[in-house]
Amino acid sequence: MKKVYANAAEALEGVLHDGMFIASGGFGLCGIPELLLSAIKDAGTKDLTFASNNAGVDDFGIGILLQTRQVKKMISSYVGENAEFMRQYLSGELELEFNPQGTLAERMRAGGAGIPGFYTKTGVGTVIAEGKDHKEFPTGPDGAMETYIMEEGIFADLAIVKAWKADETGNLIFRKTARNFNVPAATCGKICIAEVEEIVPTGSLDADAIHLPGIYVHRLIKGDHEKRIEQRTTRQRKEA
Amino acid sequence: MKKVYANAAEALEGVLHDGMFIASGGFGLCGIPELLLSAIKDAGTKDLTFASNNAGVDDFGIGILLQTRQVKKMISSYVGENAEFMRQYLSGELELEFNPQGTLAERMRAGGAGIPGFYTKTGVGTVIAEGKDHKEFPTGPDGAMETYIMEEGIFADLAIVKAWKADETGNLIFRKTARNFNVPAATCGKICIAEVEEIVPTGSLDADAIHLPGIYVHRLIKGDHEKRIEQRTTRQRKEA
Amino acid sequence: MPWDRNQMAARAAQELQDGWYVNLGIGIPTLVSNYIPEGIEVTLQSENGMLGMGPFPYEGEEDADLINAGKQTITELPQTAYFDSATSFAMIRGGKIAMAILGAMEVAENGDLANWMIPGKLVKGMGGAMDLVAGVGRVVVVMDHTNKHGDSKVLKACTLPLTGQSVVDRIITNLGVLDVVEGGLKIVELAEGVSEADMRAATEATIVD
Amino acid sequence: MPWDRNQMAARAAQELQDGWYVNLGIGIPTLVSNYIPEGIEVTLQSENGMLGMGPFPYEGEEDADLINAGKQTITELPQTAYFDSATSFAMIRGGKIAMAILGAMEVAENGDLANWMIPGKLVKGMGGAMDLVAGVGRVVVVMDHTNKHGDSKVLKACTLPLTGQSVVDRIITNLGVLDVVEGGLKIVELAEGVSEADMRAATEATIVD
Repeated sequence: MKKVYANAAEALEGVLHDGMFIASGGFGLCGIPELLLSAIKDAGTKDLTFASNNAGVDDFGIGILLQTRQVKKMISSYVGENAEFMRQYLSGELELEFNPQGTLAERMRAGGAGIPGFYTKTGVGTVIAEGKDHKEFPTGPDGAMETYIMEEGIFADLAIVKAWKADETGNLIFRKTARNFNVPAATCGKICIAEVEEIVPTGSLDADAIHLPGIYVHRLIKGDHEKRIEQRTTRQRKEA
Repeated sequence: MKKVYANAAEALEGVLHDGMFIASGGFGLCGIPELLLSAIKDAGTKDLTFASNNAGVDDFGIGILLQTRQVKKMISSYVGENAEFMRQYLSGELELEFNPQGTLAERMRAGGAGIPGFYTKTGVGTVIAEGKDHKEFPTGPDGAMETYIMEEGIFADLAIVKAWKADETGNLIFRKTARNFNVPAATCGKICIAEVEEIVPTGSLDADAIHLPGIYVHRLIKGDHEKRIEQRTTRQRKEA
Repeated sequence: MPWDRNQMAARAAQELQDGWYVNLGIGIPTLVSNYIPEGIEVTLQSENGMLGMGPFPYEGEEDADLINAGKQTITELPQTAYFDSATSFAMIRGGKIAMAILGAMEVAENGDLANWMIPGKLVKGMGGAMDLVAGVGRVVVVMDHTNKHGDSKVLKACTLPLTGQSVVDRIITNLGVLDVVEGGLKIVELAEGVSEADMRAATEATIVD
Repeated sequence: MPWDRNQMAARAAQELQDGWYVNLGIGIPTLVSNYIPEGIEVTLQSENGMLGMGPFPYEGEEDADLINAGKQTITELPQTAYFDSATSFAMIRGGKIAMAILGAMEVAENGDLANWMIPGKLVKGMGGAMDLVAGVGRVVVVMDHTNKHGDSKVLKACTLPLTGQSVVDRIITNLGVLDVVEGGLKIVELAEGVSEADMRAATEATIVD
């Protein structure tokens, strides 16, 4: 059962269809599946719904699919970096569902874990809670009742993620804060495609150090990543 | 803020009280917090409720606390290895709440994640579902409704876990299948105490390879572990 | 002649497909790993937190930190990955495991399964069985067709407390193979020397054509 | 004279306790890390998946894989641990973070907080703010007491969409420190040269004794 494909376009063959629901990893421009997003642009698939914490910038990440109007709806926690997004949203061309960041991450994990609904305090008493099931649990001091809202698991048609290293069976390792949404996103897709910087022979990864077991990864490509930095902040070296 | 204590008894000082609720890591006798269990026995704390996948064997693990009648109630998925357990249960001396293994693991994780309730298909239509909230979600083929039951998060007074290595800030690494319930159990205690085989200087663990960040670990001890094997199964070497 | 334990395991191994991640229960299902067909790569999950379960260790190489869900010492393979119990059951509950092959005390014609408890007798617990049957893609039961008293274990309705409701897809017994279909069970295959009449006689459940 | 941004950050840093895990928001809260008192060890969480956030990197040492929740390049420390976003918010929602220090547009006397949205204007999203205020042990707001029009941002009731309901414990502004208590706000401290009358005049919310 070969999981390794030659490139992003081949890995996406037979998977894409108009109107599909895609969960994407990444936080800001960090750890985003840039090659797969680019290939989805080339494929021209339309009316996409994306669950992704951010929407990229105008010319990178999901932003490139906004430019081509391939995105119908975004489920995100923060889209402030993207001017084209705002234009389309304010003109009504783009649907937007804001999720608190942790709710979005947990919704992806829940979908991947066969959990269609869970209760959280996040968003109680805010617009986020409107129309959602409310329920009290005795979690306060001395068993006092506290109010929670139900959030639903995300079940996506496809998950696209970016990792650092993979072995040939799809076991993945991420690097530093590029792990972020990639793990929960990977679990909530019917199919998951991962792009990585390096594919190593099976057996060369430490079995105790794998972040996402290969069972979650159906297809795999290696590619060259731009890995753009959004805000390059530095400090001065003290003079010797 | 020093997390490292000299031994299990010192680490438990000021934490134990009669009637408390303890979540314990381990699966069978693998990865159990044997030193802390032994110190709880010595402390004589009574009327304990344990959330633990198993109940140890008669003379090891939680079994030693059954011998001394320190346990009032077990929340477990499988207790078949423990004869004393069965005796106490059948005579009504011990309360028992069976949880499906995955439900128990998720209940611990949920408690640790601030999730007081979640829906699962596990146990629907069985005795496990009796008296629990039922709810339908459109997760079937073509959006067909499927029935789920609500399970509650576990919020324990204390979590006790066993890891392989720790650094001085409590970052933990587990070894092979000894990880098991230790991660979810650690997260669901108001206080978590970890026992490890080795404490290494902070900075010597790979930041990408930490299984449980130190934020979850309040107290830490290093000790010598028996690490008993429950069923020693082997195969024959082929003669050359 | 009805199949023996090894023949049942070999027949169950024919259910495996290349690339599948599979969970094998205790007993006859464990034997299935000895009969994985040539050219089929299967990764075994052990629900205590491992994918890529290897064989028993050589004597002297047992590792207390490396056991399977039956608490037996095992070994790892090149593709092995370890994870915690919450993650393990997240993948089980989330439908990532293609198939579970499990033993049973009783199976009913609607797919109900009972394999964890006999009221009034020793109660050991369901372990991960309820999670597996509720979560995995396909549930195959491997068991003797009748109990030691000769009573059918393939029933119109289970008499024991259920492990799962309408969860079984296929039943492999010493007499043959049955599928759970609309209206009852359908005979897929008969063991060599077992007639349809033998199968029907040993089966309390409705058999449909 | 009211406190400036750095003095507000320095005052907020006095809220820190040894051994705490803390999340600092964008803006003035970020400056708090410059004023951590001697002898107090604090571990900073970045909600995109990191505990033990270090300072900005030296020029040329930026790493695209290592950013904070404000998308700025940062560095790691010896105690750093990385994890995924679900785990990150599990610890936030689960109450493992002792304190969050956040900016705000408005705070109400009952602890309501608004800091994510101005209807009709550019909508960027709440990011992790709703999770933080709902989940962490203690929420401290650091902000200017009034907006650029001189209107109080410390209100009887928020006018903007809420980030969280009854979530704020303490408010640190350029004028001083207020606690959310039964019946309104209580003055804990006044900036040097700020009188109680100044504070009351700049505060729309009820101040209780």
